[in-house]
Amino acid sequence: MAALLTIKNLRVQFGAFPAVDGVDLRLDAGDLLAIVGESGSGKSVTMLALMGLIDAPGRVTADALEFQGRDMLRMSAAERRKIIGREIACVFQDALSSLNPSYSVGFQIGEVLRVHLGLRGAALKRRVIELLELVEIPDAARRAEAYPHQLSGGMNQRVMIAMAIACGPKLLIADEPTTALDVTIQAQIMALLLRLQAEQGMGLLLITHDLAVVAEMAEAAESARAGSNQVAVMYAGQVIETGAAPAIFEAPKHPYTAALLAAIPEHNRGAQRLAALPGIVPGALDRPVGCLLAPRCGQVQPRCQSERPALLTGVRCFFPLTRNSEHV
Amino acid sequence: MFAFILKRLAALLPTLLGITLVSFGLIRLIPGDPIEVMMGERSLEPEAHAALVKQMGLDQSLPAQYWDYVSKLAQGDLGQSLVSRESVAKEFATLFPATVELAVAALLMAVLLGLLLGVLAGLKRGSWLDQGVMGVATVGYSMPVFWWGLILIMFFSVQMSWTPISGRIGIEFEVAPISGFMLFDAWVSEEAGAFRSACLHLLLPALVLGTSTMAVVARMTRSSMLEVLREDYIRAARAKGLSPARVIFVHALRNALIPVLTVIGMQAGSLLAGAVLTETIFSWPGIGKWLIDSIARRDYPVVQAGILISALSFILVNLGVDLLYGVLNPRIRASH
Amino acid sequence: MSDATPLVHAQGLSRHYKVAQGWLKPKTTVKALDGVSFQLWPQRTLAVVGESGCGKSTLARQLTLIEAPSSGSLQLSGVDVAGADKPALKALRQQVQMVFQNPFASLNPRASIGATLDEPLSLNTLLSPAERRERIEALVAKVGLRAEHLQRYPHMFSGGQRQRIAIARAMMLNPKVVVADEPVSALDVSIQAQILNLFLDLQAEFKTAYVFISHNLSVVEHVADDVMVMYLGRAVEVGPKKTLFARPLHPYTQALMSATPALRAADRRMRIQLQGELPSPLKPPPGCAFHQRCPLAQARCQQEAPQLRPLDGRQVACHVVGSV
Amino acid sequence: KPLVYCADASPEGFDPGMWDSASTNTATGQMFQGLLGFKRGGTELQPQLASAWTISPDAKSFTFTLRQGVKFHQTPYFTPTREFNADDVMFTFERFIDPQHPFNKAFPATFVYPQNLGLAKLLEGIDRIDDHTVRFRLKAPNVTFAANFAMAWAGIHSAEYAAQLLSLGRASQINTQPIGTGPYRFKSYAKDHVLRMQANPDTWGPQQQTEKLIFSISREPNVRVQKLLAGECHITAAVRDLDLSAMDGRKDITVMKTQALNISYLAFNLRKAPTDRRDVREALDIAIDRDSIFKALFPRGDAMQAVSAFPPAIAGFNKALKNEYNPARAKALLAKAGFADGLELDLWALPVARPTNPNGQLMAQLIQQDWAKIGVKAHIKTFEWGEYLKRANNGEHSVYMSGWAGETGDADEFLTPNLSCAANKTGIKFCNPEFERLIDAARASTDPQKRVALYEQAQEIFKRERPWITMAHSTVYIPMRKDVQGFVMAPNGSVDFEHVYRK
Amino acid sequence: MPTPWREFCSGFAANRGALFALVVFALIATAAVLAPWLAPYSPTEQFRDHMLTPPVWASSGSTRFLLGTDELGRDMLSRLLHGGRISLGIALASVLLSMLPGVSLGLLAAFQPRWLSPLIMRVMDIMMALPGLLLAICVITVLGPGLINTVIAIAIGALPGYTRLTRASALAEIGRDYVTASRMAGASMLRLMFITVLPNCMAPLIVNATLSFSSAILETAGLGFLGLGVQAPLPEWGGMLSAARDYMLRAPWVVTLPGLSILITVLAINLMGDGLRDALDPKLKVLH
Ligand SMILES: Nc1ncnc2c1ncn2[C@@H]1O[C@H](COP(=O)(O)OP(=O)(O)OP(=O)(O)O)[C@@H](O)[C@H]1O
Ligand SMILES: Nc1ncnc2c1ncn2[C@@H]1O[C@H](COP(=O)(O)OP(=O)(O)OP(=O)(O)O)[C@@H](O)[C@H]1O
Ligand SMILES: [Mg+2]
Ligand SMILES: [Mg+2]
Repeated sequence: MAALLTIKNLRVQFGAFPAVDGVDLRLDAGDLLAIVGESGSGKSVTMLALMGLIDAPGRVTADALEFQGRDMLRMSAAERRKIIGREIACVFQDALSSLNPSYSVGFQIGEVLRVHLGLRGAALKRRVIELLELVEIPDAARRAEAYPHQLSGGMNQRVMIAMAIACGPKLLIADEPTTALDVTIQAQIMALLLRLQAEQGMGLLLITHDLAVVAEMAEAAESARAGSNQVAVMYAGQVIETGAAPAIFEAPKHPYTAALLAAIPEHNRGAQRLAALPGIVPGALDRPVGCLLAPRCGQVQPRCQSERPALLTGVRCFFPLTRNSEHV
Repeated sequence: MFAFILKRLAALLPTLLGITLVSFGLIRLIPGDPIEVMMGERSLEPEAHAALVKQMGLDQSLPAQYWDYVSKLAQGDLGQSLVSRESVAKEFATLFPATVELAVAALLMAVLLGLLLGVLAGLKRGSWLDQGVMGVATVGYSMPVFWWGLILIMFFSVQMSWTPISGRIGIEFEVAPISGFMLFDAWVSEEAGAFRSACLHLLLPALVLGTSTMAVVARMTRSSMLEVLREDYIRAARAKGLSPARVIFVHALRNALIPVLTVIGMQAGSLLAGAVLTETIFSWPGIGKWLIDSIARRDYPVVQAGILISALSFILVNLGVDLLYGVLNPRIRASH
Repeated sequence: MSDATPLVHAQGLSRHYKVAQGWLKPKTTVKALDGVSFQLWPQRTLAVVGESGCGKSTLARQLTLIEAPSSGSLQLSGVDVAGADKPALKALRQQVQMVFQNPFASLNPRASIGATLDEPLSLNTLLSPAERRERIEALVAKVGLRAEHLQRYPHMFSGGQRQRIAIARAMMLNPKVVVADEPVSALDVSIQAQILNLFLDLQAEFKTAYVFISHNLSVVEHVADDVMVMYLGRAVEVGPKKTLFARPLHPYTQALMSATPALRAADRRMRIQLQGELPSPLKPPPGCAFHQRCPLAQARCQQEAPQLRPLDGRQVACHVVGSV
Repeated sequence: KPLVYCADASPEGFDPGMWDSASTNTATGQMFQGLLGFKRGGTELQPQLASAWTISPDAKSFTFTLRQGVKFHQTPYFTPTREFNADDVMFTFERFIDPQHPFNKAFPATFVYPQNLGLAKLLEGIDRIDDHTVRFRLKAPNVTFAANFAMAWAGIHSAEYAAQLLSLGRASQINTQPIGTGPYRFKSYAKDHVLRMQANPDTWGPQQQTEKLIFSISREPNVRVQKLLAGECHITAAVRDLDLSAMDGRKDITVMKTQALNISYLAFNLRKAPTDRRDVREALDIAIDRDSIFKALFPRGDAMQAVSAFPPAIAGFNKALKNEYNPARAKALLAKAGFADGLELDLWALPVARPTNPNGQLMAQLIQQDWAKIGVKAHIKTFEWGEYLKRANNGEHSVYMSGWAGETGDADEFLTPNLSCAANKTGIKFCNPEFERLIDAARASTDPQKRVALYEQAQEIFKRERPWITMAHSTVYIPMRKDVQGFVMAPNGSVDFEHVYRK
Repeated sequence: MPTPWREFCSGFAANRGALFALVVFALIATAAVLAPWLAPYSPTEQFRDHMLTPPVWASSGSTRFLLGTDELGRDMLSRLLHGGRISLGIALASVLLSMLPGVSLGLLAAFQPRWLSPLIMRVMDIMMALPGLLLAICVITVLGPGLINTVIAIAIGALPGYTRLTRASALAEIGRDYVTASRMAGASMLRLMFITVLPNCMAPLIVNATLSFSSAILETAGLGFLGLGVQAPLPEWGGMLSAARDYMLRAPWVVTLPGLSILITVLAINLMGDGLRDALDPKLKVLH
């Protein structure tokens, strides 16, 4: 079976700064792929590149950027627009700012249906309400008339999800869909996403910086259906480790993944101090020559300072951790 | 909505009262009295002077005069010109439409052109078109009105004879003053060519008056457009697979218009008052020049009424803009 | 001051805001903070948790004397704030300092770091510029920055560094209490860990007491000695961390804990999914504010707001728990 | 063909008695007629609505025989039922002198010129002798009084129209919708824009060839010039010296010019030191280089240097008088007056432009320069017009610029309003008993020869005392398109379109 | 180490147009300041034999008067140079005169929301609603025409803009945590107003100042054009233009040169304003 989405060696440059630097990803239909990484690691840019939403100064190159076997990069803009929003849909981080403040949410959901499915009139209206009900919005008919500012953050996120699943997409990209929400609401939204994924058999690309969310999602997804759950950890524009959840949390191979996990207070229960990763993510101007993590890495070796490791067997490190070396 | 308008109007009352006070006080701060100005170098017997002062009601105390003014105003009476002995309202009736017509024509021209140019420039950011439009806009914004007017007259009217030099309509047309708006009156009149003539007469003054507004609107539209295009919801709209045209016209433009509207409101208000120079250059029979004369002649009621009406138009235009805001921006509509 | 007086003693602290609701509607009151009581002892950390809008920041503003509470009493080191005169207030102010959530808004963008750090000293102490400088440099070193950073301006620093600066500023006057309003929620995990460490280090060194506001339970669990869970302006459960985390009693606390995602399967509690959203503070439901979302709600909850009562080593505001 | 006149200002109203500005008079002058008129192009009186008039030998009573068969205008707002008669004359003049007149009660108006003239005080009474005879009795003898009846303000209203307005409660309409007997009748007016008149078909004189007379109002002088050049108007209000160059070499334009009955001067404050000293005044006068001032202000060279208090065209002008430019003697005079070290004074520059003084600031600077040469330091000051007049009347100045324009061509018109003791209310102006006696006598005399002699004598006193630095009499230019026929310029500045037409 | 100043400079320098405008403006300003030394003649000296001499490039021009002479034989170049002095001086003075009280009132209004703020803002509303040029004319009629009164008249018109702008940006800043932090450090209200908050409101204010600087030049010229501004013989550009209108056909340079001077100066300032805006805050919107 051909992969739903294949990304090979994706690079996105903003001037001299490689925001995404050779990313390889693969997602099969019905599967969950979670991209995790700290702020600025290039998660959102990867997704935007895939949707063809990186504008001029930014440059996108890739060996392959295929959706259902069709190369998205070599498509005309019009062709790509037929896929985007219909077969690939996405949910953004801040739902309130991603909804146009000037139009009712019903209009904005309906717009997708109109443009992609040619729905009109009463059928359109019915479908909009159906969708709102699908995402568990109470009193859907009335809420369809509401403007984004009249709804809470959680409601808006549901609207975004309704809009995303409106045309029955094959691939749903969720870029930090719950970061702006409270935990109780976050739990609701995550459950909703998983339910919809299972019902509609979508591939789900989940972008987040919260490892715990990924872990929970993976577990919940596992129990819901048979698809596999992959995790890709990004750091400074590169995927530094991929693997299946929950294995990756139990035995991280890359020192960065390990450090991230270690920094989570939950991991340190009882410890006075957290095992913090020193320093910060390198910015546009101070990327090291060698391994991007070298300046912060606890296991750094001379080789790491001068050479960049490649992504081999799911880890981009010259000296991957073995199970024993965890928590040294 | 209606209640909202009423409420807003009521909230205007203190401001209006303040304006009456300022205009009343300001003109009376000016030394000299209307009678002296009227008499010029002729000298007048003190008794005759006193009699005239009394006749004009200027012998009363200032608070009494103010009270008189305001209480008449409350009944909709703007008073009577000390100089022409006409009711001020009647004088305005012929002059005010002229200024309004000029200002509205200028505004329309400026807004349509400014929006168009601004949107184009915003979409083609950095292109020669953008730079050209912004260059023209900056020049237009920097142009001294009176000089610009003189240049246009010299070229179009004097050298090329394409446009008339001054006035509102060719003198050969006897258009009945139905509304006071020459374009309308000329249009409903039977006379062939009257409308064309009125348009031609309006063209240059409106252009001159509208130039800086156009520049401002174009610049504002461009920057607002750029700002909106950076918004998350534009990215989201594109991610829905909408066509660029739809993204721009349905999603971007409407939001970009909101700040532009404020600017247009401010401009519209100041156009009425800013028409003075244009009216001077083109001998346009509007209120601006008349008010300046009235200040010189110490025609208190006229100046008071003129300032009040200008201020009121400013306020009302901005109120209108606020309401339009609500139409464009549901966030504000909800709070009404 | 003896050890017997708490640093902070709040009793029935309330803060109500009047809000206009548009042109024609009458003003309504938002009970942003509604009768919260607690005590804070030296070198202890009280963590305040709750969802957005539950009044955490409002509480912080009362504690740091930025606002005066609408009702209730607040004592700092045994001194009643309401009764204090100006000089006394000034002295009290120095005892309570604050670290803000957003490191990008809490530093004056037009002032150099040196100037920002100098301000509390120059306004409140009689130290000479050289002495102040010395003190600043010492503290800056403690928070992990270098003296040369003092000439720089906030925008040249990363979020984590800014938060260090903000902490340094709060510590500058040796306060007895530092109120930290979500100091790490805007930071990445790796940076968050650094900052949490810094907090703990400084507490050990300066014996400061913290009021640590957060919505992240795992962070709270790490730093807190005591925990106060808030819902819609009220405390629903207050108690020592250990007790609370070991066995949360209030249904809201339970829901909060179960909703918090956990890395390890072992840590995951039974999933209690709350229905609906936080009610609007403009129109709080009658009775217990939580009753509409509460899995245990009973008829009584709809009429009567529960008061905090001691139960099982902590205080809980619920009619239902413990009564069955 | 319609005739379009580029007027320089809006008429202030259409009741001739209420207004006294040239532009208003030009408008009302086409529609109203007085008992007397000026002969075209001159200042000589001729019969108009009065077919004959007599002055009593004591110069105190004026009797007019009214013309018969004169009809008032018929317009959409008024249809006359009777012809012009003594009632109309009585109504017109009683309004000026009787504040209690019913019409004045209904429409209280300010009659600028009559008020200023003190008409009510001058007149002993007006007698309606019969339907066609009216007599005016003066309190004091005054031969020059007759000229008043030819002035614009004395245009005769229809008493019938006034009665109709009064009964309709619309008295103020007399000022907006005029009814007169003139060759043109009112059609419509849009303020600051256009005034339209139509030939009066019922005129008692010959019919007008111009059916439509249109005043296009353009207040900017160069706009008027451009409109004339573009053919948007056919004749324009007087233009300035410097506007004429635009018309040089234009074949389609004719420029008419005439010497005007006007003067510009600088008046001294006769109360305040140092200008209360005659020697100082003379010194300041003869220190001025008039030639260079004229070169700068009147480059075409048509303006005339003023020597006396009125222009030479007026009977009684003393030809023996001369201006002098002699800085050396000026210095000596100053020294004699005790100002050997020079002195300082305020020189007020005229804030408005006029034909006789188109640029007060410029004139002030030139004079300042000239005075500096004799050690007089002048501070140029100016105020907004109303303020300028008020302060000047209060005597805050040392020297201020002023001017006067006559209408009747009589010397008295220049002398009495400006140089008589009556005009000197605040004591800063000229009041000389000898001079006063001479002009009083001249006013009372019906003998032209005797009047000339008296005026010549008076002017000598004027020149000796030098209350003024006399400056200029201007030339008036009226340009028009070649096809305009029958236009005659009047020395008093009035513009008359009777029998003017386009070929 | 990039200080804010250096960063601002490099931001400004990135805008070519603004940089060019800065150079032009610097030249104009220098010429204006040095006018007494640069100008070949006194601006009021009349060469009666050389009235309306065309500029040197015209066929009948003379090298004695590089830009020709005006209707009274005064040297145009000298008058333009001195005119720049007056125009720029008035503009600068009026900007200062409106900015200082305007900003203070705005800050007060922002810091005293209870009763002072509505009072100040109502008064500003009134001033705003009064038609600008008419207000200036009234003020000048009251005070009498002249240099200083022109400054006052223009400043009064510009004042509410500053107050509103300052209040709006100060209100936005007051809500920020750093102000709270400063307050907690014990800063007095004056300190908060002028040391903590004001510097952070400067960006829009500076941009507004450049814009009002350029509009002050235009307004001065407009008043001069109506004969109400600076009084002759002082060579103010608008007044020169107004006086020269009569010679427009015969001697176009007497109209063109002052007009161009105004245009170029205002244009340079506006371009600089654009540059400033971009350099100070790329997100700042176009004002007005
Ligand atoms: N349009 C752009 N121009 C220049 N740089 C950009 C642009 N968009 C993103 N970047 C840079 O690319 C890098 C990756 O950004 P990205 O938004 O993908 O991060 P992220 O992983 O999604 O972070 P976050 O968790 O904060 O959303 C960042 O350093 C960002 O500054
Ligand atoms: N100045 C104010 N005027 C009116 N209402 C206010 C004001 N400040 C806060 N509130 C309201 O009080 C409630 C509590 O606000 P607060 O900021 O304390 O919440 P919070 O718990 O800090 O939330 P978050 O987690 O989002 O920071 C909110 O509903 C808020 O809208
Ligand atoms: Mg992102
Ligand atoms: Mg908060």
